[in-house]
Amino acid sequence: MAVKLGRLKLNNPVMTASGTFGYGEEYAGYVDLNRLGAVVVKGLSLKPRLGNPPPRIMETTGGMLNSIGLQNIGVEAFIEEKLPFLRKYDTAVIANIYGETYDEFKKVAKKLSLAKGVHALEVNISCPNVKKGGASFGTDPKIAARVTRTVKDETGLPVIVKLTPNVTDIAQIAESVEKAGADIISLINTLTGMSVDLNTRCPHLKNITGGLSGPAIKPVALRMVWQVIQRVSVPVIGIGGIMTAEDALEFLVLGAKAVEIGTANFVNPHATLDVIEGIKNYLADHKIKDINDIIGTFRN
Amino acid sequence: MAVKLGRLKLNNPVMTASGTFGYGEEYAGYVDLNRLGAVVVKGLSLKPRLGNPPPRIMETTGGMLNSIGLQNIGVEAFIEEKLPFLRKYDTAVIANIYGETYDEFKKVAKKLSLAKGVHALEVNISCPNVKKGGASFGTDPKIAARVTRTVKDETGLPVIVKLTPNVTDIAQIAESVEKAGADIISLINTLTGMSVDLNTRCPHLKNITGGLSGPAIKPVALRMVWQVIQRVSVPVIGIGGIMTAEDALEFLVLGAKAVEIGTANFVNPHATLDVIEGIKNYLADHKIKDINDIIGTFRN
Amino acid sequence: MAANIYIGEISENEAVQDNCFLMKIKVAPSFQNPLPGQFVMIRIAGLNDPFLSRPISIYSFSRNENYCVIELLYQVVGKGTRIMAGLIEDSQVEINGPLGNGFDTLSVKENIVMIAGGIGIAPLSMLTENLRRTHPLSNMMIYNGFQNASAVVGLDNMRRLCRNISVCTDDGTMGEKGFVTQIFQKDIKQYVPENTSIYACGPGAMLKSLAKILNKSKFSAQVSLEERMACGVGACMGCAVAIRDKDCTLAFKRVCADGPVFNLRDIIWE
Amino acid sequence: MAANIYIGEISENEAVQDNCFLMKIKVAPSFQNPLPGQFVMIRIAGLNDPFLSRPISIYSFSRNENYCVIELLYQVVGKGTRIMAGLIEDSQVEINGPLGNGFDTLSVKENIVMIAGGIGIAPLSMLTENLRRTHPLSNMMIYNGFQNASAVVGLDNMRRLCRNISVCTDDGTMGEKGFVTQIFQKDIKQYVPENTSIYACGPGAMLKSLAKILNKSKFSAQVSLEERMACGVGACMGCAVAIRDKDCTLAFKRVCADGPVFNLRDIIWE
Ligand SMILES: Cc1cc2nc3c(=O)[nH]c(=O)nc-3n(C[C@H](O)[C@H](O)[C@H](O)COP(=O)(O)OP(=O)(O)OC[C@H]3O[C@@H](n4cnc5c(N)ncnc54)[C@H](O)[C@@H]3O)c2cc1C
Ligand SMILES: Cc1cc2nc3c(=O)[nH]c(=O)nc-3n(C[C@H](O)[C@H](O)[C@H](O)COP(=O)(O)OP(=O)(O)OC[C@H]3O[C@@H](n4cnc5c(N)ncnc54)[C@H](O)[C@@H]3O)c2cc1C
Ligand SMILES: Cc1cc2nc3c(=O)[nH]c(=O)nc-3n(C[C@H](O)[C@H](O)[C@H](O)COP(=O)(O)O)c2cc1C
Ligand SMILES: Cc1cc2nc3c(=O)[nH]c(=O)nc-3n(C[C@H](O)[C@H](O)[C@H](O)COP(=O)(O)O)c2cc1C
Ligand code: FES
Ligand code: FES
Repeated sequence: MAVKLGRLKLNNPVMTASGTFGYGEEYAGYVDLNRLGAVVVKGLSLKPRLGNPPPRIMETTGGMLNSIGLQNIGVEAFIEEKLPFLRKYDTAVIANIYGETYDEFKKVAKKLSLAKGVHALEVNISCPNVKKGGASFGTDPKIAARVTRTVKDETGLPVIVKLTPNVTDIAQIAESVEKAGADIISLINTLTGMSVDLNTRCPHLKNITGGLSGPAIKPVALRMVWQVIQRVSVPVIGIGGIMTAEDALEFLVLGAKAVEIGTANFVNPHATLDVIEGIKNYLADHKIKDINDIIGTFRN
Repeated sequence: MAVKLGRLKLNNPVMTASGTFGYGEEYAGYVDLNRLGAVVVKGLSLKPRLGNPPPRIMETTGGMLNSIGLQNIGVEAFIEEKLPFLRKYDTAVIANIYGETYDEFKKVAKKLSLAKGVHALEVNISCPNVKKGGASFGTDPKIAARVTRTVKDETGLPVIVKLTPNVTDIAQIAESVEKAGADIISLINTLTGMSVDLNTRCPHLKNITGGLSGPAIKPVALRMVWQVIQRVSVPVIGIGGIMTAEDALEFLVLGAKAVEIGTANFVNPHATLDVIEGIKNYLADHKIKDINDIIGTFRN
Repeated sequence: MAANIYIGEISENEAVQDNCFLMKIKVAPSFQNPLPGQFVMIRIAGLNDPFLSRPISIYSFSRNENYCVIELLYQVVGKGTRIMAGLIEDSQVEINGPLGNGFDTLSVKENIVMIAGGIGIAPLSMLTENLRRTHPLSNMMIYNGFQNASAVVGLDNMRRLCRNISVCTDDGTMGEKGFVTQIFQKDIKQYVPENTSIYACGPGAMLKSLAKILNKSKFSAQVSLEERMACGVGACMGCAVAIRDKDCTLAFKRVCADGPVFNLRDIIWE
Repeated sequence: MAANIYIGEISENEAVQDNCFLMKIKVAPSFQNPLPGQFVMIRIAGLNDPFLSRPISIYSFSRNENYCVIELLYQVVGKGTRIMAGLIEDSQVEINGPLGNGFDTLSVKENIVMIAGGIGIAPLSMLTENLRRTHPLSNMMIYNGFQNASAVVGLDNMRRLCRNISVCTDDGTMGEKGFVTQIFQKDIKQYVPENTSIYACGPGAMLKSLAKILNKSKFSAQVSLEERMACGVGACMGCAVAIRDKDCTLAFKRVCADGPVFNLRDIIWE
């Protein structure tokens, strides 16, 4: 089940999505992390972040809204307190990084590159929950390219650039970050949404808007992954609404080299393992020996 | 329950969404059309349209994908065969129009303006299902404005411009069509999505991509309606995933003067009436006399 | 249109075979008497998952002064039908119907031929019952094809209705070995186009090969098609099928409102 | 963490009051013994609607060599709990637990005071049972508040466990009239901060007014909070509550993993 995303080698194509699997340890009691393709940790910023005031989440039809506001312990605490635990596993550790300025991205990338046990950086240029910056980085091809270059200049690690779906032309952004040196492109982050509490006539989320995730967004994620794959040559990681092995296989058939599983972990902490098992069974049923023989077999 | 959208007066704020209620007659056996705020008919083009080859629809989590490709009988047949039936009702009839060129928009608008019994035009600059044109009109503020002006120049009827959600900055498009003379703005149309059939490894839709609709997209619709309402002064019609009176009220509380109900009609042909009843009950429970006293009461 | 929405109460939902079930649903007496070939849209859960209603042919229908009973014969092929199979007695379902145009039962010739593939037997079963009553004198021949012996469904009822029955299975585990269209083709010389009415329902592949066989000859046939549906009432244009129009041009007709029964000759196959 | 996912089988799901239910769920013996104040995330449907699991406190727990029985006392307030209430015997649910940190039952003073508002009685009921066993000599006083007489729930069990019980209702239809915090405040002089342990659970408004009362004095209290949850295991940061940190700065703690039990003094109210 091993896959290669350029220099990044994974035991299997099933990764966790940032912000939905904590720092790994939260689910270590449910999932043997050694069985995962990779653990992508919660978005890290230079300094610890408080995050947004509650309420932060709301259920929607087939999904949920979140406005966590990137609460995290900061890159230094991560390296000291969380990384040692993750190092014990024979699974790729991918640090999802976030900044509000180019300089922040630069510093966070540098610190993580010096730390032992980080296998790649995933650059979140798309978090739609933080009022300042966030989305803006990922919605302009030039700015997205500049963030990519900034991070690339600081690290020798493979750089995954994670795109926001809240754009008119996702393929244009993808091409632009590819040109800027992105080694891998992952998508999608959450769609910006909101909901209204009719008892109070206030938003359900204190932050008013939040990021929509879960199976509700899968069709949009598949469409964007397909659009991007047709236009870039770097490996693509598919993200968005994956609950089952069939969902994951849809992305792989389109040509994604790997997938990230997010919200599904919340409703089924075994989701990642169930998806891995399910893919194995599908390959067996269809007498396909190598996972790579299914990737990109989409016909139209 | 009457509401005023500029010159357009409706008996109540509950309309049908184009393409989900046929030409009215398909549901006349289920719903007394006199009880609706307005009937918005299937998108009309200058000449009859064959539409896309099947399969055209696919179920998704909390919604569906469609790639009808605007199959319709054409504006002339509509006026001769369908309009007379709709004229019998004391309900606003709104013609949703579609063109692949400015000239087509122009001609369709003109024909409908001369016909008796059309109360407003809804300009679909957003249909994401047709390969040629379609989406492109609605994703560029200048082009969207030009379509708006083209239609305005041909008609004395109130012009509703219907926006596509597949854009980076919906408020910018809204402002642009408002400046161009749009009397009313309605949103959202469908989000572009796709899905893959793992038995054949082909897309479920022959057209590959289709429009995502249903409750799955409601949070995105609410967010965009809210963004637009803050930036324009013309009345706004909320569309997207409305299944219940509570859903409709979320849009009204945000400031939408009316709502359109689409996909819900498919799973519950009485959806429009259920929503109207539900809104009445909500107003009664909250001792609100006038529907207009709830519109725009959002607090944040 | 006299179709409408009804809250149905399940009075029975039994497995009649490995993965085929017979569901009996009680609805109000106002439910219009359906024609053979008509169907209902059934909403399985009040919830949004699965989201769309499912179209199922009416297998049998009866009424007394207090209520009507709709019988559905269905095969579990996916999420929706799996949930249907799990519904227990007294659970409620939303029923929209009767929908679509049934088979033409007026201009019936003296020889009636039915060709059913798998679960396609469902609408033809009701048609048979109906024609037995309305055309007792015409002689009827029914060809039933199934994948294998354990996939056989609805046959007892057909046997009750008609003596002349041919059964075949793809693997020969019951009746003749072969596809039902091949078995019919062997007998085709027995029939004369002018005085034979042919009705068929089954998988697309079966109807396509039937078209190949008949279009060589003068025979015409009424066939019931299946497509994914959203509204079921002709409003969404989602259930399109390519049809040869009067003027012989291609048109996309709605299986739900223009069909589900079409003239086999008019269907344009990929 | 010893919490895990279990397929639970509902052995009982009875209405104990207009809109409160008691659900008994059988799970495998490997389910870890829960502490009072811990909760489970319960997945109601295998389907995606409703999408998220729901957090419910463990009301009571027992085991034999073959299985464990988890009891949940819950109130129907919306979609998810309504569906829970509709589940029949033998239906299956997914259970994730036991989750969160329970009440501190080690450093218990000789006077124990419980303050329960409405369904907040659920976790305190298990705590009472537990403390009765572990601290038979400390004297316990339980204040129960409900909206009205018909909203009373879980009281019989409390009475079984403790003699000193005060009951009040907002409208006086049962017991004293007034909010449970007011009733407690009347008695507060009877208690000495140094030798009194206070435990509370109930609506936010109740806990907030309790904070007003206690923060004037030296009393501290352990309270169980509620927030919407997605993961329940500390991974999503969705269930944040504003807490005064060691260094007295504001921090957002996770109700699921850092709580649900917090020191009332540390909570920063809006
Ligand atoms: C007019 C009409 C009458 C029908 N009558 C019957 C009947 O009497 N008995 C019966 O068992 N089935 C009948 N069907 C087919 C039935 O509607 C589908 O099997 C059902 O909708 C599948 O739903 P699902 O969620 O279980 O499958 P899904 O999970 O939606 O799909 C599983 C498989 O079923 C196929 N499928 C899905 N929808 C349809 C559809 N509308 N038509 C055909 N194949 C489909 C898919 O391509 C897929 O391969 C009829 C269909 C139509 C259009
Ligand atoms: C740690 C913990 C323990 C709990 N223990 C119990 C218990 O023992 N018995 C019990 O009846 N309830 C308990 N709750 C509350 C319970 O989780 C909610 O009532 C339930 O999730 C509502 O789901 P719903 O779909 O029915 O309501 P929804 O339709 O989701 O919402 C309906 C109403 O309930 C409120 N609500 C929704 N979720 C929560 C939540 N997580 N906490 C509080 N209010 C909420 C909403 O604000 C809304 O007003 C507990 C909550 C937590 C966090
Ligand atoms: C609670 C929550 C927190 C998230 N935090 C982050 C984050 O810190 N960085 C990031 O790049 N994406 C974050 N995401 C986005 C997910 O990684 C993922 O891209 C998105 O949820 C879509 O996938 P899903 O539908 O499988 O959840 C978060 C999502 C959720 C639901
Ligand atoms: C089958 C189908 C056909 C549609 N056809 C049109 C159309 O012709 N013109 C148009 O402007 N919108 C069309 N729409 C979009 C709807 O009017 C509506 O904007 C969208 O479905 C979101 O609302 P909903 O979630 O309530 O369905 C169509 C939607 C569906 C599902
Ligand atoms: S299913 Fe909507 S037109 Fe046939
Ligand atoms: S619910 Fe996810 S952190 Fe508490």
